[in-house]
Amino acid sequence: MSILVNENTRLLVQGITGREGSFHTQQMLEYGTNVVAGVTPGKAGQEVHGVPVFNTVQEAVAATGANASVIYVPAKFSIDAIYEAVDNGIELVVCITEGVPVNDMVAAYHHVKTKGARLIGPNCPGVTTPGKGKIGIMPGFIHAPGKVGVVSRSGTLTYEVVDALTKAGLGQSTVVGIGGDPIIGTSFLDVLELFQNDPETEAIVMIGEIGGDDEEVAARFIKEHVTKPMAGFIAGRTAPPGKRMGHAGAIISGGSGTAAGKIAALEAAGVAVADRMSEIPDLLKAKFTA
Amino acid sequence: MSILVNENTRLLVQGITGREGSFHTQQMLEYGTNVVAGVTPGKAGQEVHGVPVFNTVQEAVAATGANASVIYVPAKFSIDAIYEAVDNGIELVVCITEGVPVNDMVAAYHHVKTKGARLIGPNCPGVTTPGKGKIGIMPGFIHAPGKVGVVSRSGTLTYEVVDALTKAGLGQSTVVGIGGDPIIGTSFLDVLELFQNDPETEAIVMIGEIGGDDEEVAARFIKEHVTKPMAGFIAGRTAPPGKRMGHAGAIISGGSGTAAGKIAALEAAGVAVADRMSEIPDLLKAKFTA
Amino acid sequence: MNIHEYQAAEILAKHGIPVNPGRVASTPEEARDIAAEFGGVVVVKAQVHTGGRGKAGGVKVVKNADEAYEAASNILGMDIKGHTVNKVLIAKGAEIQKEVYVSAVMNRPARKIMIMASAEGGVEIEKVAEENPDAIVTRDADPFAGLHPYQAKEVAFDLKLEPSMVNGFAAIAEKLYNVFMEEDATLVEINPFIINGEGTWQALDSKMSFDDNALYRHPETEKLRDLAEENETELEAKASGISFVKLDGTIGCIVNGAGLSMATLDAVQLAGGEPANFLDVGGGANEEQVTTAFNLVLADPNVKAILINIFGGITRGDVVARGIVAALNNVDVKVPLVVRLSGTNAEEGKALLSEHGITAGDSMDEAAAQVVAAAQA
Amino acid sequence: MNIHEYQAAEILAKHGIPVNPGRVASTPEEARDIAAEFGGVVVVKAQVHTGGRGKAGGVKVVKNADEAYEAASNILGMDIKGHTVNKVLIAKGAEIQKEVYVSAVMNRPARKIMIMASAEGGVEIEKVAEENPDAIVTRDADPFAGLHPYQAKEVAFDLKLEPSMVNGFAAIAEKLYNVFMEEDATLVEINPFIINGEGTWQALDSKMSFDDNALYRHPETEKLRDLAEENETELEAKASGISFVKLDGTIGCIVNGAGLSMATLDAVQLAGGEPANFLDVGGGANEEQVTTAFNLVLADPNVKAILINIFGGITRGDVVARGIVAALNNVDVKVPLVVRLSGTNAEEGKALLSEHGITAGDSMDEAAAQVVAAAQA
Repeated sequence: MSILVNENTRLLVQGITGREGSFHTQQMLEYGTNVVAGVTPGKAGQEVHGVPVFNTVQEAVAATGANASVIYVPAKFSIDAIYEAVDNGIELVVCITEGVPVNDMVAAYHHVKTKGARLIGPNCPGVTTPGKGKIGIMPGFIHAPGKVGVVSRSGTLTYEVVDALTKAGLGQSTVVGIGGDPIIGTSFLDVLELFQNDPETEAIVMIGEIGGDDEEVAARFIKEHVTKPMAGFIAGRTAPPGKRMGHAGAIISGGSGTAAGKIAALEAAGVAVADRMSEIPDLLKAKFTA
Repeated sequence: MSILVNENTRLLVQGITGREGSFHTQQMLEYGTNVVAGVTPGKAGQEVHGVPVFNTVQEAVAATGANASVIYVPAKFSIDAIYEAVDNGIELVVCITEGVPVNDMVAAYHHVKTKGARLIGPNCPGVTTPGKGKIGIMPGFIHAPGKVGVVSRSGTLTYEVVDALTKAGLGQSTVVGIGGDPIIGTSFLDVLELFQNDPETEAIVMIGEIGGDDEEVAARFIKEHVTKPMAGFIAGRTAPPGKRMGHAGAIISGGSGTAAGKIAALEAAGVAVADRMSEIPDLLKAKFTA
Repeated sequence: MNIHEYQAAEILAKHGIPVNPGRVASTPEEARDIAAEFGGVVVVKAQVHTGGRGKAGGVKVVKNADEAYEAASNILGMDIKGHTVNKVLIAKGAEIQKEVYVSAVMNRPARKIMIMASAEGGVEIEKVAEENPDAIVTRDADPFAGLHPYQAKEVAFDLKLEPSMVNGFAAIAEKLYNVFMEEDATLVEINPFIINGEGTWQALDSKMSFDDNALYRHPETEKLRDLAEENETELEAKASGISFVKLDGTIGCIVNGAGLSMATLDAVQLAGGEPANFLDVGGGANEEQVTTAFNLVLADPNVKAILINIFGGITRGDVVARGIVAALNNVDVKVPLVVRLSGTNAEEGKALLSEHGITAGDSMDEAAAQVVAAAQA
Repeated sequence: MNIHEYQAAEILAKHGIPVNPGRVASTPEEARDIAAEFGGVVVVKAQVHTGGRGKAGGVKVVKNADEAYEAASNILGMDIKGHTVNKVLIAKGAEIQKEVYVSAVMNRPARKIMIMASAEGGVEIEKVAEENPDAIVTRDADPFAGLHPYQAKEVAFDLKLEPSMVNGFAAIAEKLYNVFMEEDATLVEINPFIINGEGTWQALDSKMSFDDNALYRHPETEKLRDLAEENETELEAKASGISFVKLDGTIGCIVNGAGLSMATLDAVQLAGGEPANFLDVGGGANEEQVTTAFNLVLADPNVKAILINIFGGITRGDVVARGIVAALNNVDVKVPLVVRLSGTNAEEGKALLSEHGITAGDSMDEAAAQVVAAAQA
């Protein structure tokens, strides 16, 4: 097993003929991902790195049986791409795009839930199951197969921790970048639940940051339901209130969403929270043997 | 048993201080219905025929445990009343009001389904379970307890057939007026399913009319799933195409929704369709003994 | 409520849907002037609330202003399926590179609004549905989020439009849905929807109907009502809260309830007669309502007899009987009258009527037979 | 993006929310003229993108035009929390019969937009949340259907408003939600929202913020941006696709990725230093981006040393190193520079940097310690 990406993943790339879509399709193929189709309206019949292109998700799904999709379309078309994917039965939708208007995400978030589908992102690096496949834009080669599940709100911090884990001999079961926007399809809690139930995951690393209360909600869940050893990190201790730190969701407002609050909540739930990213492999090794 | 209305019904009247709401609250109480609360914004603290009035459904439900509601508010406020009821956990909502804009009903219909609640109407006479209670505006005394389930799109035709059944010695398990609008919360099919599964219902009378295809859809369901004897009637054989016959939903358009088509579908499903309303009791008696 | 083609075009244009330029004329002179102003080929089109104008000769393509005058002279005053032509639309001639059908309409079985389209533009959709149903493409709008751009594109691709035409079509299909919802329409139809000589999409002929129940929030739509196109008696009935539909027979009907009224019409026909009208007098049939009902029914010179069919429910039979008696004091009913009174306090009601010389029965079927016999006597 | 109170009031008024009449002035003379025109009591209010104007003396109630002149003279040019007052709003004095707080804002945990209200009008909501949280009433709008009228009424009843005030409040709360959605706001706040001398609801002070990601569809909102209120460096960064936030320390930071940038700032602080800025150079750190980044960082005279922290992912470390080297040819960096380069092709990158006399390390913690030491040297 592993979570989200596995041998049964049949990936569709929405926006495959664009610069990003085309480049990362190649990267994903090289990593061994089963990319079965691409969609760009009006480009049906073309191929991108050998992947057939369709006009609509409907046609792509009918022709290829795609069950997952990754979205590289510009921000103003991303909401429509999410609806198109889930309305056509795609079970896992990974939206890489940054800059999606947040109020548009409100209805889209609840629509995806109603459909019983899973959305990762937007504004996320995607999902990688080392050795099996990757969906998104993560650099594949930093990963190593193993037993540590990684979940993170940040792209580069994900790479940073995965690289450190790999170098410390701690391979990963699956790595999930959930995204830095205020409203994202899949929260820490959702991924932690998947990891807790995944027999191939034996320990979990969680990288949070300031803003919102998803880490606090996750901490409550961890306390009650997560039995696997966990280490974590919260970025943004030095961030001033009221300022967005790059990510649309990374903002302390009205005194809530501080790093201190999140760290305290996670520590109270038994998570070993690192002061420095680099300490994570050792904190984890102290709790479990890979 | 019986369907929809029974001993556990705790009824809330939305728009209880209005002329219709107040009058029918009295009628329902006299028939023995368990009316526990009424709602009219700004009128909290008043009583109508001994029933306490609240400002909101939320307050009414909290105070009285109401689980069903009936709506007598004017058409322009009915959609809001439906949302207010189902959003506050009301399981059965009966909307009597006529004249609700049909496009507004599209979202409301699907919202009610999503919530797992049941809406009867709008533009309907309501539901009566003889001897147990009535919700709506049906004249209670024409009913008699018994084993015939009645479902109808029309108000007066419901009374007509119930009166005929009672006079012929055929009491009713429950009588449901589903309403004459193009989009109604509960269709023939839904009610037939309830009757089929209700041990107290042994035969069914269905009164349809021109417009839409709910009777045809019901006929397909009857053929496959309804084992109880059925008689029926379709009003509007003489209706010209393209003209609304009183009910907003009673219109033959583009050649579909004709009485002939509905009669043929029901007959093919084994329903004894009467030419004259008055024949229904005898048609039913030929098929079952009360 | 229906409106004219030229009015529908104005509404579409207001919502950003490109329409073929046109202006309405009530006289041949006006038609000539408009045609002269446009220059070149124009189409003169009868403005009536009915289909089949083309077959009836109500649409003429003409080459110049003089021909427009002549065409308008012929079309104005023409009778098309019972509708008198009082106005013609003078529309610029358009070069048609491609034509399709597109509409927004209720998908009643699905309880959703749908976009319906067909590659066979300019043909009635009912005809396509019958002869070539596979040519019809539909998509149901999301009941909450509306029509998604991807759905509008799916329709375009299913119509096998060239890629260069897809975005233009989709953008207008989205607007069509928005017009439908914002204007509380029950139908918005563009047929044909064309690609013109400039290579852009344009509505060449359009049609709109509205939900009467939502007109209260669209006073500007209510103003578009063409009284000349509506049955006077039906409008009068509506103003009194009575549902009335004019039919072609001789038996006037006054009934409480829409379903019972339909059933009464059916009973009359089964008894060998033909109903003159559908009339639902509403819940409480009091003196005023019954008086109005008598007047509505008697406005039709074909009426040979009247059937009153009342089922007393919450409103008691004796109260209704009193209303009938009082109404008969206000209206001089010269044709035979048959009353059927059943339900609550029917006996008291019948007794009351009998005091005033009116025999009321209990059976709808018998009453129908009696009224048919009376009309034929 | 934030706008001024007077701009927010104009937007609310456009959406049919009654606001207290007011006009903006840039000089005491203008203030006097406006006050004279209004007559009677007026309020002179500093227009700055920050709260706490009252405490800072930026809001004055005055009795006549001369007093308005004097108040405006005092307030214009005033510094409020680092914001210079360039404009004052002259608003008519209002009689307050009742005051509440109401806003539309994202309920992030619920992933819904909510209406938030409090019976304590005129008080900062954060203060109410702390001292009297039970006074705050919220309702989440339906994510699909929006805020229902019944919800707006629930809020009114929960605020214990008198029945006669409920419908007025609810109608405006519904509009507030609509403003929020239609304008792509992240906050629409009315505080206080009052019942005035005439007994009607009126927004006395209002505040709006907008989603930067949605500004592309609101060019009219973009025009309301007050450049004087924004940090010049942050705007310049934004134009180059760089996220930049000015901080108060001495260590300039150039990082790829928002999360890594935050973590870098934290590492600097743990090493005993204080970061001068947050800077996410974006995905591909090329010559142009790095040059801009250097310029942004060096614009701050407090910067004593610079830390470049790059994790090579899809963009390779050697490519980034080449960008750094090239950028250093464009910019004269006089402060010490510490580079940390890790990830893809980090070794190649470090070799390349070393050729140009720059030592790059592998560890973020060590780099942080080095840069702090360098700044203190």
